[in-house]
Amino acid sequence: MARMKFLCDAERCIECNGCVTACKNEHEVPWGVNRRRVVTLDDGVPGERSISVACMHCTDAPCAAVCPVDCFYTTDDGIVLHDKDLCIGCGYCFYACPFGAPQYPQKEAFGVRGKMDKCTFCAGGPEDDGSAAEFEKYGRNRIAEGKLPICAEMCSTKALLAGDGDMVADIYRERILKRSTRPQTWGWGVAYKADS
Amino acid sequence: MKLTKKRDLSPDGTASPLKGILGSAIDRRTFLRRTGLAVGGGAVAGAIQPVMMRRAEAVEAKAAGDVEVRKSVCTHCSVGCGVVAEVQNGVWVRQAPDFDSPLNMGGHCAKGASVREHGHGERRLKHPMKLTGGKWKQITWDEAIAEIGDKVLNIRERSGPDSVYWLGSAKFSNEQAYLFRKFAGLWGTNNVDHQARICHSTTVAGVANTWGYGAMTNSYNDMHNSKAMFFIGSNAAEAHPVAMQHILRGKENGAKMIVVDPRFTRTAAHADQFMRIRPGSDVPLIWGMLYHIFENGWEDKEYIKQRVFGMDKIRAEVAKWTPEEVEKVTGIPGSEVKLAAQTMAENRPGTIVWCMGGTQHTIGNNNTRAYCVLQLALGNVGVSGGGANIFRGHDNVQGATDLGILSHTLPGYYGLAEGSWKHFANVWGVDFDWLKGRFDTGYIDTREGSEEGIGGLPFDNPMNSAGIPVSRWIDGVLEDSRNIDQRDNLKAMFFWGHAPNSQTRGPEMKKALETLELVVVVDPYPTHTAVLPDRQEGMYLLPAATQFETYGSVTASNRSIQWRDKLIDPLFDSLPDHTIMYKLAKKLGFADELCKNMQVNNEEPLVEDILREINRGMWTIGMTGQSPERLKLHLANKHTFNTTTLLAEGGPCDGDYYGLPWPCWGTPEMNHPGTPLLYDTSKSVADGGLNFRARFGVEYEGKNLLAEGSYSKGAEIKDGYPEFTADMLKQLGWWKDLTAEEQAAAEGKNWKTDLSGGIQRVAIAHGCAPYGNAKARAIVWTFPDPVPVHREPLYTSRRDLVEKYPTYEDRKSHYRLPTRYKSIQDQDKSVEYPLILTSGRLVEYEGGGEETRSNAWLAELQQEMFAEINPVDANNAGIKDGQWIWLEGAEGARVKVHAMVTERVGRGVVFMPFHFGGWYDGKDLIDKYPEGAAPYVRGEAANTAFTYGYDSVTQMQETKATLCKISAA
Amino acid sequence: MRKVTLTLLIVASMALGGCYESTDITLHDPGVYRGGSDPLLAKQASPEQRARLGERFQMGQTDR
Amino acid sequence: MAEQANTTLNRRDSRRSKRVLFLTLALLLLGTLALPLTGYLVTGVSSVEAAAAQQDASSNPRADYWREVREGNQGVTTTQGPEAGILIQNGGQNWRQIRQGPVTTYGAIGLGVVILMMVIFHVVVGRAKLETRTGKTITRWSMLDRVLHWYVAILFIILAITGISLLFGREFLIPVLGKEGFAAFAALAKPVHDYLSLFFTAGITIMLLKWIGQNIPNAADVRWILSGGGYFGGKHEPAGFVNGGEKVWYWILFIGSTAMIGSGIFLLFPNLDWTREAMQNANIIHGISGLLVIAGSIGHIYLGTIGNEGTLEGMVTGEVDEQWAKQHHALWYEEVKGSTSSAGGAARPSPAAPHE
Repeated sequence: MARMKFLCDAERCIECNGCVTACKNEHEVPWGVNRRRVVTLDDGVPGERSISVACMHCTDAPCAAVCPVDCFYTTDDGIVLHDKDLCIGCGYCFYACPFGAPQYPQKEAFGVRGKMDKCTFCAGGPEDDGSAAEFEKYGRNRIAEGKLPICAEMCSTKALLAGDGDMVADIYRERILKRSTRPQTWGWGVAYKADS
Repeated sequence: MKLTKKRDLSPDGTASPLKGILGSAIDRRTFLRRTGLAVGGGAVAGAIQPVMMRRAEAVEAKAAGDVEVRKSVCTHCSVGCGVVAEVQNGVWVRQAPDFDSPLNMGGHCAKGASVREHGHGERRLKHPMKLTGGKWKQITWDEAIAEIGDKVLNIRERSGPDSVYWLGSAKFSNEQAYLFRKFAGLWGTNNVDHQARICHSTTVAGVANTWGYGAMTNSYNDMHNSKAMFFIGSNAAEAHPVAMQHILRGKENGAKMIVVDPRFTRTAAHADQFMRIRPGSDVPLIWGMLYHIFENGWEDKEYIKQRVFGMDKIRAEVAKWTPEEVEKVTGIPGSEVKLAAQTMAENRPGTIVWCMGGTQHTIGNNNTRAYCVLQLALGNVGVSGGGANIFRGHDNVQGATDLGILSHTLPGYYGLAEGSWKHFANVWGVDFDWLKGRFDTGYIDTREGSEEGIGGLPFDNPMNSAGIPVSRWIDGVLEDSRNIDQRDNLKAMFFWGHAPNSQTRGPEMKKALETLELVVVVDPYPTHTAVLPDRQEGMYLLPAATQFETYGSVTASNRSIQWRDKLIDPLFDSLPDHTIMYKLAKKLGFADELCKNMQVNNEEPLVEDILREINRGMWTIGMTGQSPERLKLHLANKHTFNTTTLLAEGGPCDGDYYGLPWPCWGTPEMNHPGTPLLYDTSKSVADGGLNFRARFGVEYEGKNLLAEGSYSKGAEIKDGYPEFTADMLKQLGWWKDLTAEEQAAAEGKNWKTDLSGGIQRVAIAHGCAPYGNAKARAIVWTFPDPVPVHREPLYTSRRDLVEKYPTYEDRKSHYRLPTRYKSIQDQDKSVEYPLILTSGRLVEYEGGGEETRSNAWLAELQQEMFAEINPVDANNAGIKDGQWIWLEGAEGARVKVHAMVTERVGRGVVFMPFHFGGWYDGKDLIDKYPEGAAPYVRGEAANTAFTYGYDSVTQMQETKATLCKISAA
Repeated sequence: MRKVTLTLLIVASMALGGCYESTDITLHDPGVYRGGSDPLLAKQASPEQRARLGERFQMGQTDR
Repeated sequence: MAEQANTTLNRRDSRRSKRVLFLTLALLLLGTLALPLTGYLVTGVSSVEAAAAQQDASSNPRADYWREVREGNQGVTTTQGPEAGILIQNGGQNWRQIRQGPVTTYGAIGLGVVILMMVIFHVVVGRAKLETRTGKTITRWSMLDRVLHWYVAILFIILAITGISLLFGREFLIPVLGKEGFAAFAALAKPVHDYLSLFFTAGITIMLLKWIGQNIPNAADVRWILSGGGYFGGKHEPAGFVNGGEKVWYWILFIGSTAMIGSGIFLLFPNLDWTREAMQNANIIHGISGLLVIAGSIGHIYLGTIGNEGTLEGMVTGEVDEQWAKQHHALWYEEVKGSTSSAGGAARPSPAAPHE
């Protein structure tokens, strides 16, 4: 069974933020919500590396486990989606998520956060595929159109890979062999350890 | 059983008053809604609330119209990334990755991935505006053109045509760029320029004078083949992110990557070796590397003998740069320099990449020539994987440079001599004497002391004198008119796609903007120009369409020319630049001459016809074979091109190189495939091969300048040869190869002026390059420093080096203006201003940043202007990360910015990004923007604090090495 | 009275205390679906769709 | 005549007290059961299809996989957001394990045990009846005290129900109400919980401060506690205005609600940019303290209603039977009697100095 995965190749990521704005553009994500972000470690010193991170669509998704209203669901190929109609904006998924993926459109007194928003692997939500309602709440459903996540498809250096985990791993393995470096499948251990 | 109330998607909910303003030509509901909603999100940058900017109903109404796919090219840098737009009912609803483009293969950086915002333009300048009593007032196009035209004609009458400055743009398409230069010529002035002056003018001058053409020799894609990559003053990861795709592929193929920069940049993070250089000491580093190369005999002796002139003089200079001296001047340890030299020597072919870190210096031309010499010594030029990969900045700065929006050239780098003007009078179909009469013929430069060198020749007619460059327009306004080589000061400025925050000396610029009689901004955005001066009257803002709202061709940095579709109609009241040019020319009385060879539809000159005229005149750089038809064919068949060689493999473009990179010799019918690598002798000229250009005569000081034993594959002349002329064809016995018509046209002409293209065709048929076959020259005897030498920046903190490496003497006239060097360097500012100030790019913004700072998707990522300060300097100044500081430049101009305390910059160096504007002297000028047109993010313009300093050949401004001090605000 | 209160108490205790939650966290194994209806799920199961996504991956994300 | 009148009064009192007791219990139950149903008012949909939602009861075979997550370093990012610079945070896993594990498990068990204990207690020991009713009453709670108590009590019940719904609702209520139904309730419960917490905080703060003086423990309380309050046979140790058991409850409430309020601030004001770790910890503390106070309140409600005849009427009417006072608060009774014997009639407590 194919399993959708993200992989950010730190040797290629240059923190150009193309993935970030591509996502904003494709899904009309509002100001203040960033489904994807790029983080640079050891900024400005030798060893500096940047990583693009979003929801990793974990196998045993912590967000799904802690959601009080059980609004998450997982597709057959491992994409973790959620139903905004159920979400109450409690913030628990944000507490639980190792990658800081859940985002809230608001952050106000008395716990007002609005409906949680996160990366959908460009697979929309429970509404009809490609419907206005789905776009309004979750953004485009590229997967239903036979396309892969826009962040990876528009990655300036093809650092960010998204797709069938086996194909992603094949490409990455080739690069590792070519570079003769050690693999650093960043985040995979946390997100997909059980099935990788 | 959904809980959230579905939002009413009916169109009736839109604000009706706006409908009338926008007209009903296309359905802009989406824009309207976003425009209205964006008000809340556009508050003060730092305080932008996480307002739910509601999603456009891009997917609404599936039945409303078919989605059309149109293709364009990103407008934000020179890589030339393909943009695929999905357009529905005239609304740009979606952006798709352009997997077919061999340049980006679908990839985009932050800017490219968000260009769809331009199709909505919430913060755009929406209507022509006029400043009345200090307030912006909306006027019609007709009123604007009439008022501006009258004023300009009045100035012409009083002060002559040279008092009106036409500042063009690298954002123009090729056709608009060409038309703009033609426009200025027909108006009668050389006071025309654009961004290339302040980005790569020193490259163009330095490189063209070394081997013929001042352009990137190879391509981004060709870097897959490199074995070594040397970046100096280039931060590709932020300035050319998609280029990194090719660079990192090269690295994965085994190339060694060296980065030289004062900052540890995102590019440096991927390098095998990083050298932190003291700003402004490029020449010593290169000579320091050559020291080891010569010492160890690593140079390519055969190559130098056959193809390089003057290397012996370089050797003499290099010998002075011992490792100790290099370390003393550059701050880089000797072992590091040696390692870099060894890496470059042992890994050939290697390429060199430089950008503004190398060019923006008073000795920028020395730097660029030194880089070339390094590559020549290693035999790296003219081979795949080698070359000088000079990454240009704007999307069409290469094209705009090629098409001559420069005060010292005509299109195609034809100079300002009478012959060049005659050539273009011929191409344009106008009478030369009429053309000459358009200039300020009454003004003759009779003053003594006019100096030689580019831009300083004595002249009889201002037609032949290089105009004031963009870097110096301020002085054109403020300098005593007796010191300027033209009748009067500048009285009117057209900022036609140019933001002034990209130029130095903020306080003087503000004063100049307030002194001018007329300021006209033609731009999709109001820009920093609209808000900087405290004016009451005499200022107009004209909304120009973006390149996504018109069509035409654009030249990428690798000289590939790509065709852009028109994606959507111009938004709001905006018009394409060439339409505005036509309107204005009509008012000024030369529209017929301007568009003599062009069909004009509803005041819009036909873009294809402009390109055909370009094809008819641009023989020098071979921009003659790229007809609109061929470019459109390439656009439709992008996927057939190889992503490393850029060669079409099969399909309708079989055998062509992508975008027909110039020179694409001869007429379109000749079907030349374009030249992917300049000076590559391993291919025949007909297949895109070349040799160095014979541009500087056949001999110098009795020594042969022509190539010796080196020639491109298949050449019938198996040695060097001069450039082709009609006479030369006759001597060679090749005259008969011309057709009768060609003979008639070619008689008395040369390869540059023969409009039939016959001379080029025949030369190439015999395997020869039309421009001759010569050596590259390591020394440029026409420049102030024939051998590139080191000179300390005007404002240097290393006073101990000033005596040994002094700057130039002051010059009385350079590009019509007195230019100071020594008198500035003599003042010691290093005690009061102890820190070195440098500048550069951020990946999210481009240039003056107006359009990118007005793009919410980008603006959100960089909300504050900042200065990078080393922790040591911050601690010494008592500054903490994130706090407000005053940064004061060595001439006293100060900017209020946030401190970013970081190890990126070395000790003693402060860095600022130059994309911000809309603030001055610590104050946000938001109230001075026309309503709804202020960018989301505003900040102090870094260049406000930068100081005087101009390149000795091109007047490039010095923005990479000056002095400053910082204090807590 | 006593019986009534007792019954009420038991009901109340169930209401309040019966909220037992397994510490075995709900699992969302791939392939084990528990959620609302999403039309995408059916689509994703078809081999044509998988092949399409595979092709798309090769086209867009490999170094050509 | 006087005796007859007394008996009538007694009977009427007793009937009234039963009615009060019954109503209170009914209200409580109704609240417990009906509040979650309010979701349907919002959805307006009655189809409960949730019973169909399959339960996946399989256990977590990868319980230890999070342990390998290394500590995330703070990096640099241009994205604005809470802790956007952190790539991987493993605090979330700890939080998840504590919340889903001990807090919910022991919380549920704890609540169950408390209720069970009350039931057993009730069955075994039974209701502490008043031996007789004198018909004479003493004023025990002033109007202010009663208003405070019921204000806090009502809010507490609402907060408790909404709070534990968020903690346990997924397992218990979703199967009953369906996801949509429960989500609708939860979407209401959350803001109700969030906004009412402010009023609750104000009320309980005043109440606790007002009563703190009379809840300082003393030797009599120790004796009272050691004797088991007389519930399990043996002598009923004399107690003052507040007996040892009540003081224990007071201090449970004091500590518990301080913790609840303190941790609640972190959860209630995400706009104050707390760190994620602070919010995680606050959530755990909030849960534990909430459960503790709810458990205590169950005992309190039992003892105050069914457990002890005559107690509830004191908090409802303010008056207690003299017999009740004698039986439960002998010291206080004596004190009141002593100080008001000359005055006669209904005695008044002196809240400022309830006992010497």
